[in-house]
Amino acid sequence: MRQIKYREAIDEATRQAMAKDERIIVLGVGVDDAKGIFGTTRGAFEQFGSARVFDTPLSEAALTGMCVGAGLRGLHPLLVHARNDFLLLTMDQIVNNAAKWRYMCGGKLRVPLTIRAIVGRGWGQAAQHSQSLQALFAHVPGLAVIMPATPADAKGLLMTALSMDSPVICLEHRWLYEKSGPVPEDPYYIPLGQAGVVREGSDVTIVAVSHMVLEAVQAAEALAADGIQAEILDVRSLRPLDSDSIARSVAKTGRLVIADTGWKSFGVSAEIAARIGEALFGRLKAPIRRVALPDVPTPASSALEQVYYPGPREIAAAARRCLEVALPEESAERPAPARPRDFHGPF
Amino acid sequence: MRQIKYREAIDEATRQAMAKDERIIVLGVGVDDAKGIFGTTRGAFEQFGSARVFDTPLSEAALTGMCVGAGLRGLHPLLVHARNDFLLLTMDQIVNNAAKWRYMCGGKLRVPLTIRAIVGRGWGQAAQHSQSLQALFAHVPGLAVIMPATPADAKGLLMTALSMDSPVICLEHRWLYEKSGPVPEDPYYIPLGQAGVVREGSDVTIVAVSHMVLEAVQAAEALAADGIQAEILDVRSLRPLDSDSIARSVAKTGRLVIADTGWKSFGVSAEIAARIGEALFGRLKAPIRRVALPDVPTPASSALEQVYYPGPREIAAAARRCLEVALPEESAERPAPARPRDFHGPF
Amino acid sequence: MSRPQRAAARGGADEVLRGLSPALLTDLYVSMRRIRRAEEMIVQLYPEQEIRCPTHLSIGQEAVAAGVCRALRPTDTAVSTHRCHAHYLAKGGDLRAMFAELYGKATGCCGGKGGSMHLTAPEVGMLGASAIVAGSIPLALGCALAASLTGSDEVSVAFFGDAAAEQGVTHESLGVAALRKLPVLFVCENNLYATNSPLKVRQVTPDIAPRAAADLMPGVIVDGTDAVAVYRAARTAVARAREGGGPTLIEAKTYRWREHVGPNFDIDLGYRTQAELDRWMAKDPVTRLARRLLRAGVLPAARRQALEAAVEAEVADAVAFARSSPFPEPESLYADVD
Amino acid sequence: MSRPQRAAARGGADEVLRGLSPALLTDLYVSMRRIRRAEEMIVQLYPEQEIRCPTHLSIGQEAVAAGVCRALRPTDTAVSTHRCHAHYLAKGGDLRAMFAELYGKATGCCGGKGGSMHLTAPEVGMLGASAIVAGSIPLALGCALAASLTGSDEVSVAFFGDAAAEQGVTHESLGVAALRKLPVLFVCENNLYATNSPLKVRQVTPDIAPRAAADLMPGVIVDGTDAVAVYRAARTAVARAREGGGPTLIEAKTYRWREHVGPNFDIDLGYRTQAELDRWMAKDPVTRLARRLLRAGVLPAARRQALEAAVEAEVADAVAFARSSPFPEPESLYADVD
Ligand SMILES: Cc1ncc(C[n+]2csc(CCOP(=O)(O)OP(=O)(O)O)c2C)c(N)n1
Ligand SMILES: Cc1ncc(C[n+]2csc(CCOP(=O)(O)OP(=O)(O)O)c2C)c(N)n1
Ligand SMILES: [Mg+2]
Ligand SMILES: [Mg+2]
Repeated sequence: MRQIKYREAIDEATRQAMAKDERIIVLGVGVDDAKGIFGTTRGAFEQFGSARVFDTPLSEAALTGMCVGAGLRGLHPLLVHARNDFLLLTMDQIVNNAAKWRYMCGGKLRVPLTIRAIVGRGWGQAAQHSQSLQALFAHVPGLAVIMPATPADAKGLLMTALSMDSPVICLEHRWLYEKSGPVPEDPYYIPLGQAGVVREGSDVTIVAVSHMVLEAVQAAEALAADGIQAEILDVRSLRPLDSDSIARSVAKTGRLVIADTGWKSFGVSAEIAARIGEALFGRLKAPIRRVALPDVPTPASSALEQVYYPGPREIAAAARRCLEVALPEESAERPAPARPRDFHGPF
Repeated sequence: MRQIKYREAIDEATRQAMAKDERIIVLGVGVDDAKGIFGTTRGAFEQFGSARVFDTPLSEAALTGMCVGAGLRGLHPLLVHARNDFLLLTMDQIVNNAAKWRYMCGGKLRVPLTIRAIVGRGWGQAAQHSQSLQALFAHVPGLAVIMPATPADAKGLLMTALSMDSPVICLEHRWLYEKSGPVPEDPYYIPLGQAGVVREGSDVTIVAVSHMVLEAVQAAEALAADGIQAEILDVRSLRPLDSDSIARSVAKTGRLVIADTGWKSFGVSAEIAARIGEALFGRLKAPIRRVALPDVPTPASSALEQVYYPGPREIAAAARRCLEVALPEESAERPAPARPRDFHGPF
Repeated sequence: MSRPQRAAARGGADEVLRGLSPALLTDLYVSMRRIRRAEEMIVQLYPEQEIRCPTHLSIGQEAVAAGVCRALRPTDTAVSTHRCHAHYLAKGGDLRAMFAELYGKATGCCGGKGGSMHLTAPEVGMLGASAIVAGSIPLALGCALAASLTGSDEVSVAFFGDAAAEQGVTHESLGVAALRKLPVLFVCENNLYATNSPLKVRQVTPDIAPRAAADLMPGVIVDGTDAVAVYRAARTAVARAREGGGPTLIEAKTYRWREHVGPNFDIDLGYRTQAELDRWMAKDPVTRLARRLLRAGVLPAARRQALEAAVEAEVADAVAFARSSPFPEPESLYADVD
Repeated sequence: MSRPQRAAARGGADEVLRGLSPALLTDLYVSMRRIRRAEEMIVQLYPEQEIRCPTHLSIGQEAVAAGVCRALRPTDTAVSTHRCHAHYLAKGGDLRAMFAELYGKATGCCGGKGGSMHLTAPEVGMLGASAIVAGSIPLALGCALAASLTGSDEVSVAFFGDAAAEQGVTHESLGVAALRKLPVLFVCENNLYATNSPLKVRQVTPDIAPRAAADLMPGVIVDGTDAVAVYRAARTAVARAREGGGPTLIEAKTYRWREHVGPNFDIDLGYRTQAELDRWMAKDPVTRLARRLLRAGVLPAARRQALEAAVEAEVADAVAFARSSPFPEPESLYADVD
């Protein structure tokens, strides 16, 4: 099958959805820019013009509310943010309005609204441009939260979001944008609330979120070299959460590692652990292990970024702990901060 | 010991802290009002005057940022909100600034800041005035989150918050305001991150948050009538979270019920369950059960409010499930919505 | 670049009413009277504690809702605030469904889920309300955006209080609406207080229109106790919006007679004086219009009494309907959210 | 109630410089030159990929930071934005600590934790920066509040870009500052773009001061390529603030020469023209002041060259310092947060 990049898949989903459904409009800071949110919105601008794809003032809260109102009146806005950190400016509109309007009016009105926002990482973007805030949204009834990890899922999930009539937050990890994968050319729809099986295995289940799926694959390869077969599930959608599929996998392997791009405490990994701990009580062979960001803000220095982000090494270590396999001799020293290969500034 | 009400304890803590430390100022919408945030700020206004206690415009975001700046320059603002729902307007200032400024500047500056906000419930306040949003704050490194359940804890924890030099969010359940309890007259300080033992028991541990502590006590009484001894821990501080004390109790009882005032999914109950599930792997006698709000917005109708809020009955049922004790015959019908006794409108 | 202007009321009664049809003027009166009597019924019923939700009454402020909504079509849309009864009714919302909602009943306009602060009647363009101050304002932009993108000439209105001018999102919304020339009316009911805080402790100038409208759009100040003046200002703004002229901000000076929330008077709280209240009550928008229409021969006493009787019957019927309606089924708790 | 006024530059060079001491004028020049050369050094070093953080350069905008900060005392405070190098340096921040921060080193002004967008130097009143547009503005209010409550006459400054005028919190902050007469300067560097979006697609009027300042405070528009004009405007505003006269908004018209973030030129992106850039480069604030001071006999060529040489040495030293400094220890990740 044709291989395209993650960002191309988003662009394609947007354009195909817009071609099918003229209620869809795209707006946000910089969507019509030559760079077009890293290449994901410029195509729609060129194809559909400035009536349906338009740049906005830096008034994120008002724009979010405007999208809610437009949704009430039959449009389906796709609001795009270059960083999910900016969503914090719009929490009142998202949580108090977008998520609740339908409920508050007893179902008389609906809010078709898709919000895309990017999770930043690396190159010293520091504390306010590298958060991964899915836990804040996943907690709120009335919202759906998706985090596609592959180009195919990005297209299929985004198309589904754009076909729904309720609010969906789509968080996209910036490091996925240049990754390629097979993506069908025709429109297709991946239902929300279904985890994807990335790799089958019998010894331990690794449930991963967004970019951690890629790190989990590397971890699984390292584990496989030691004869440990990890099954990897990509949650894809956090709310609704497919705990059934996770439980099925863990029922098989008896062991669970959860790998999340957000902070550990009170993060999405906790909910997954709580659900599986309850569902599979007495059937787990080892404690559930969570691999997530340490509970500190993101540091700028590349030396600290390297310590901050867990990766394949930490995931594999957690899996090995589940299997009570001794860890391979670990060098006490961290490697010196390396220049990132496929991602660096300026951007 | 002298008994005073929860709201009086808050008032007293505020005034005693202000008398000791002139850096403390109190501000927020309506703090100098005759009603003074349900009687918690008017006393300070009368004692310290309008230079240190002042009403503000409805500009919650700017005021939060102003408090951060004032904190950087040596004041310790106490910012008060009549509902924690309004904090959603200030998430950028809380999460991106208050929580991170110290870290971003490498520790050169600190942000002494206490934010009080009330959790509403009942009397048809509906979806935007009855949220219990602790999970959103507990997830954020750089914040502390406390939820005192008793007058004594309200005073002791608030005094500690006001003596700290980092941001603390204090969430107070409105239904606690008129409850009385013993409170020492002199100033005292309860350290953050220590759960309180409300009741000792050997059969099951109930870890409760805020108003759920009171409901847990009622549940424990019902359970005791059936010979089941519940131990109740009041978490008091969600971040830092005293998982050690919880683990110690559960190590003893082997069973855990968590009762939270917020939504269940991705809520604070998940983090507690995840930590204890990991810490006490293989030592639990039953799955951890979570009693929390169903994953829907708050309805207005008293008939629905009654279904919405879990209480002693649900906590006791969860405990009984842990003990695999058959539930007492339950009447299929809910009682008709009763007029709330000690809390009703207008307010 | 137009500066805010006072839409000053002129000369005698005839002058003021000139060009307005008796039907329209009568509508204005009936609309206000319906709001007044519905809310006075709430005052009467509230102590029974069967209306179990916070109620923010608009008694004294009826002219704003009535005047603005009379300038709208049913297809035009409005969003409102915690104080939304008047807007719901003036926009044409069903009275039975309103009382049923206050009573928390399944037949309520929100199925019992919204309560007093979220009254909704999409069938007549009342799209609901946010109880977060200024929270609904940007929604009006979205309605307007949908209208302009779909080529309709619908107009949308955001009703809000004076305190909303202190919220950032209001200023963002004004900027976006002006930039995109959206067909929106920003209607500020300046009743001089937010809860118990007078305007002067919250804002540096007594008028909101000049600051909020700034260079963005016309900012009109109008006597909010005069339904006719409000109607005229709204009509001008609506016409402008429909023709693609963009948004207008209307600041209506008005006054809430009763406490911020609940049915009582609140002079005892000390934040305002009886004398001030008396001054405003002397300008009662409802009786004032009745007198004016009587004097002008537009609405003779007998006809007015008949209309008032109809309103009484309507209100009584709505209360009876609400009382006799069933509560929502428990399972409905889980409906209307995925 | 005062309306925004243009602080128009007058007549010839001598007139403009009148009353300003040679020391002050020289300071202005050196301050700008230091910013310029430090940032040109970043341009030069960036391709080495040892400065591993997003850098938003102020080349072309130096006059604003230099002019405003020269009107401040070290005890006065300032907060800034993603584009904070110039403010940090003009306020007196240490050049070594800045470069070390850009290099992510332990000796950086934020211990390597903040990077380019959060430069902080509390010892000279530079309290840091938020990379969220407008995010730091209300912090200036708090600094001012602390000053007024503790009886000090300190003034605080919020630097921000033109896009900040689109953020609600900016308007809230203006309202609160005016209401409480806080000693704050709101300094808007209107460089006509936010990232690649021109002002006109974001705001309905070309000037920010009239809309933002509205009825709240004086709104002054100043030539942001003229450090002396900026200094004069700031001096007036600072004096007013110190005397309890409350806040002022200064809008400085300026221009960013290079791309929004990063070291390159970006005419190829197509959002602005080479001709526009050329026009602004012809008004280069640094060389312009040098010429003017030369003509006025304030700063002869030899003296200027000596000062410039000192700046070169300072920058070179800072880079060497940064390069040779150690990275933070891994454990420091967990410090500075409870
Ligand atoms: C953002 C926010 N802050 C505080 C409140 C609490 N509150 C509810 S109504 C109100 C007063 C609003 O005043 P105004 O906007 O003038 O409307 P009015 O009640 O006078 O009609 C306040 C402070 C709220 N609902 N939302
Ligand atoms: C709230 C918010 N929205 C979007 C961004 C992304 N962003 C960073 S800088 C910038 C442009 C800001 O323009 P302006 O305020 O004019 O400052 P300038 O960069 O021109 O100095 C944008 C959109 C952000 N940092 N914060
Ligand atoms: Mg008001
Ligand atoms: Mg700019």
